[in-house]
Amino acid sequence: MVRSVPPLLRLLAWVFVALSALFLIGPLIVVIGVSVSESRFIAFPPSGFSLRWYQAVLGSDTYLAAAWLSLRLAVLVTFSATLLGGAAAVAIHRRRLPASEAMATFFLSPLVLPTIIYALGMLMLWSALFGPVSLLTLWVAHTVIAAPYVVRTTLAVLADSDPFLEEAAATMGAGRLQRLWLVVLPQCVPGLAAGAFFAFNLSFDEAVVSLFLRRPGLTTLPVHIYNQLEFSPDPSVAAVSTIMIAITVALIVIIDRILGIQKVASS
Amino acid sequence: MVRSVPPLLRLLAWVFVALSALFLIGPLIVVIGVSVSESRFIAFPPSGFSLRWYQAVLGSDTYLAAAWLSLRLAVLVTFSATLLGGAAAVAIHRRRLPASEAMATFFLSPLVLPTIIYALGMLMLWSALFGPVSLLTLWVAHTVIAAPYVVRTTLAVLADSDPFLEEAAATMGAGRLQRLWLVVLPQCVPGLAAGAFFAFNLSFDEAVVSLFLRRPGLTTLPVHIYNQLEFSPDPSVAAVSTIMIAITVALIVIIDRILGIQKVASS
Amino acid sequence: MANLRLRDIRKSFGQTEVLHGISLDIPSGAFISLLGASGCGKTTLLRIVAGLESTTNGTVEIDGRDVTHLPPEKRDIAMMFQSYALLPHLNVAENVRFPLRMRGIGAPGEQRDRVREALETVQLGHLAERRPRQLSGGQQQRVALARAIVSRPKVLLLDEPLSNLDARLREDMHVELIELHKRLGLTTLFVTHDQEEALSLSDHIVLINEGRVEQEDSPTEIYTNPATPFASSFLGAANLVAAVVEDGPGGPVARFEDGQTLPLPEGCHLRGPVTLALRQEDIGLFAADETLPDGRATLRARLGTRVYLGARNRYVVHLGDTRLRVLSGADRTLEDGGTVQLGVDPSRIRVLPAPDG
Amino acid sequence: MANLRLRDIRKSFGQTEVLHGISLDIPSGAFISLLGASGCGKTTLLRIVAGLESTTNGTVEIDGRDVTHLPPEKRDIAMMFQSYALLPHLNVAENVRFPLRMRGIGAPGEQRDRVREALETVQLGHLAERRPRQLSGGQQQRVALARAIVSRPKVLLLDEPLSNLDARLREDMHVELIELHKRLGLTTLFVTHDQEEALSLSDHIVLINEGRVEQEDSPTEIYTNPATPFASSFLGAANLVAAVVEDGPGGPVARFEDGQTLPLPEGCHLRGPVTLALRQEDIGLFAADETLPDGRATLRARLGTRVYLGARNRYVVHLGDTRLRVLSGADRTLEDGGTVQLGVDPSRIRVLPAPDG
Repeated sequence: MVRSVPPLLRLLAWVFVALSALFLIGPLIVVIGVSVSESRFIAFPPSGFSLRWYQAVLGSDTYLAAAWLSLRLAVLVTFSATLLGGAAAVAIHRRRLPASEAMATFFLSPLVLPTIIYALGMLMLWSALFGPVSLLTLWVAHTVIAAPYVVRTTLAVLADSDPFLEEAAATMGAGRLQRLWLVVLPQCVPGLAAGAFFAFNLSFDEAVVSLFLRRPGLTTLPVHIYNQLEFSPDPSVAAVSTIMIAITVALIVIIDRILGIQKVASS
Repeated sequence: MVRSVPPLLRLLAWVFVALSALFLIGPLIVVIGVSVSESRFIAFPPSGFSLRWYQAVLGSDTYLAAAWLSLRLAVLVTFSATLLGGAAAVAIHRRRLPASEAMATFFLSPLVLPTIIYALGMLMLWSALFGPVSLLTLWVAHTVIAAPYVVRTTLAVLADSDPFLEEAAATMGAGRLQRLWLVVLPQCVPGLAAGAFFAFNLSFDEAVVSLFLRRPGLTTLPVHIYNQLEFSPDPSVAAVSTIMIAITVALIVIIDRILGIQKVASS
Repeated sequence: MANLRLRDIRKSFGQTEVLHGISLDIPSGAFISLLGASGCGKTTLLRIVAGLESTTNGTVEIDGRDVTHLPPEKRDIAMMFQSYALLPHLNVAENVRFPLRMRGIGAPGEQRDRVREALETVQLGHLAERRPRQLSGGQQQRVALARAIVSRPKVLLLDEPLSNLDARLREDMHVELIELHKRLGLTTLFVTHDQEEALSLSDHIVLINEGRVEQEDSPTEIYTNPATPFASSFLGAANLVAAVVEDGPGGPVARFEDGQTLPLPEGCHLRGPVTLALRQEDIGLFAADETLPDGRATLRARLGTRVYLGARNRYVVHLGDTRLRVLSGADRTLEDGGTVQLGVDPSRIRVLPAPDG
Repeated sequence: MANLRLRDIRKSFGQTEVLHGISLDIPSGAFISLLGASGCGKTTLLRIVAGLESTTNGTVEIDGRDVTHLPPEKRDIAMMFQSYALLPHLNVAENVRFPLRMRGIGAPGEQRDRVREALETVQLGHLAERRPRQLSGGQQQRVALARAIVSRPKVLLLDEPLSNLDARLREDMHVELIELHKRLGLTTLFVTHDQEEALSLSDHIVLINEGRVEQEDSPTEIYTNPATPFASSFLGAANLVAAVVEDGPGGPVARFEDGQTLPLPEGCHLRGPVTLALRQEDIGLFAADETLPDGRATLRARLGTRVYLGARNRYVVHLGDTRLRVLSGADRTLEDGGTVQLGVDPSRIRVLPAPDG
């Protein structure tokens, strides 16, 4: 196998690594820096060091209410997206959904879907069908966006698995439910875990749909951050952002401990 | 191979298909419906039929300016993300980037990155380093977000390709550049095409980063749509959204004609 | 341990019928091979016996009980898959114990004993705690075998279980499978495309060609008396030569396209165009001026390429426009390109109907 | 067509040295096999000749010119890969033409003629317009072969090119490769783990074991006179039996662990613990009360499992605690489990130093 890389490609690859390091990691570091600033204004580089903005966030009812809503929403979405997406993946893998090939293509859609247009349409559709939006609306919208990722990660795991395992279990006397529980589910676990992780993050961080579907009492954390920035920007926004980054990193560490990051990354 | 699906899973899979049909396709149909409404207000179901909002969009200098900016940006991002992401994929595939395993994991980041936090950090970082934001800022930010998708699609294609092709070409007398041009590039094409498609869409549709980095003269189409909705909502927004949906669909058809959607979907 | 009876099994996928009515009667404790090329339907037949595939027509009886419409988990069988199909999230002992758990055979303590015994049978007692992915291909194969025999199924089904092993390991496994079958006496149905494997292992071979039983007999019988050109070329890789049978002065003779003739055994009743099946090892090679041993008929042919095989040589010889392969001892080496005599014992010639007549 | 000379080739990957100084002198037009188990370093050696792998020490000379530090595209070689490595986006003719284009051999018209000729050599002229993925494995293998010979390279390198083909196709390809080599006379280096393939094809076999040349000789010589226990067991799968050589009244004898003795050929000068190499086909099986033909020494052994192979039987026999495999004709069948005599021609016994002495 060729291990060397043509110099031109190597140069471009390094440009990409440098760009990513600077402009993907950099912004996050800036946010973390601002969060421990003493200043009342959002400014970089930060002046002084204090944790006052963390105190402000943790003492703010609106922040806590928004965080609680976001957390409930993300957990609901993780659950529904993993359940439905996992089931759909098994059905697609076994070519039991109509036009499974087309379905697989279709599941690229979230990446292709103009979110802002989708959010607008969802608002109009829901209002026309069911009246005012609620947590249920956000749950449905996020599930529909997130489940395809679970489908993809689970399909990737299934593609690498032995297609004869379930049949083998049948010849060993395992009935339907036993096969589902003892063979199919364990096979899917790494894909489901990766998909669940994506679904949680996607819902927890999603801003556009939530922004369109907001109303008093239905303000998620990203929407609250956005409002705060628009109307009274201060480093508390950076503090809550840092907490959100920490949650994401913690989730990655947990998944790595349980499953090994390689399994998840490759799915 | 097992072809049957346990009834419970089949039921869940169908729930997902139904949900997707209603709440993924539904909103887009609503938008298209509203766009041909005669009414001056955004309302569904639409009243009457007219193309006046399309005329309004095509006659509006601000819409056209925003569309032109979005198009230029998307083309630039497609170019840079495909070039850098493709090169990085080859380098990662040949384990020539430091900690290639970790890199592969790292490239999940866009899906995990809280966009709103990233956008805030990018604004602060750029301002601190280079002063006012410009098209270049958006270009860099979108490239950093989009290139990982190119990396993933290209890696998927490379994983399926014969690792000995380039060596075989060398033993047949092909020099470095000939191998790059005649062997490596043709191998990567389906992945690059899929990645380019994602990069274009991602940049063309992206709203959050563009919203944070907006300033007069730097308003992309999604940002303009958002502004319009906030300040003077009318069905012209639906008309321009329909045009954007049409562009996406047209791109899918073109890619399907050239490469076959299967190749792209599976990468 | 039970007998297995198949009655007129037919199977269609869409418009294509892949099994055209197969009936088999397999006595208790027999080791039967289903032998055929890939795509001949042998695996489909095995899967029908397992209950993994439905039948379009016909019945499957195990031990006198009609199981045609029972799902696999309700049939008292065990099957070994080509890919081994070990459960990757369970260790070796848990894999082997799986059929006992599923079928509710024995208390936990007894299950553990049976697992240990089965693993010791395949000499893997020391690897009980390993995960399948930590094992070599040969070891995985043994775990799958242990898992298949642990529940003492009425019928043991083996789907090309040795095809992923290398030649040396396969040769060892042949001996072990024979010894295992002698000891346990499980009714066994073995699917393979490898004629040597079928000959080595079975009491009885069912040769399948395009969804039909081509010939069914003991290994010795099917090898020495193949009934059709297909059987001849599949078993033992015989040379098939077109000829015309005529009545000569001393009995029937076969005339080849180049005019040479070969006496045939007295018992040959076919006349007209036929196919002669001549095994590689039944043709003797002699120098052009040599005197042949008694009883051997002779043909003149041109010697082609020699392939050295160590213990033997394989020669390509040209009889007119027909290429024949001949195996001969390594002791004598003949000159390339010259004329040679082929010495054939008429009793070793199989005369078969020509393909189109 | 050119000679190839390797001088003290060493290769390390990290701390591990995989080639421990290999020197070879390959005359122009020879067909040389590098034979060894997987992981022995034979493929690394081939890749060093191709320039795909650098050397840690030593030189590679093609036609008297030192090419050690030239990249592969500057060496006048062609290589055939195990995976065939056909370019999937080019059709068959474009694939075969690729080396001519890259090396700038001939005008377009002449290139087309040479491509046509190469494809006809491998009998694939009719498939010139197909894409590689539309071809069977055997056809892809032929396209790769055509592509390797079209530029008439100075050295042709073949890396297990037949290992993905099934047995029947491989047997045919052996004959074709021998005939192709006779016609073109390209200096060829062939890597394989299959002893029969090496014996069949080569003028000369280089047996490699753990990065060293174990033995190097003509196929006949290396098969009949293996120099080490490794060579004996690798070539012809001989039985290796531990014994002690003593001086008996009539010359040297080998004493086995069960006390039986076997006379050895006069020329044997080793004494003390040795390994005897006895080929499967050199051991005769006789009933316990039978009189052996002249010149055969006899050993008493217990008969184990019989494996029927059609033309032959393979028996497992137990000589004390040692299991021997014996090939015998299918004509006679012996009873399982009884005592038999093994008849051995002393001149066929190879006496080799014991592994640890």
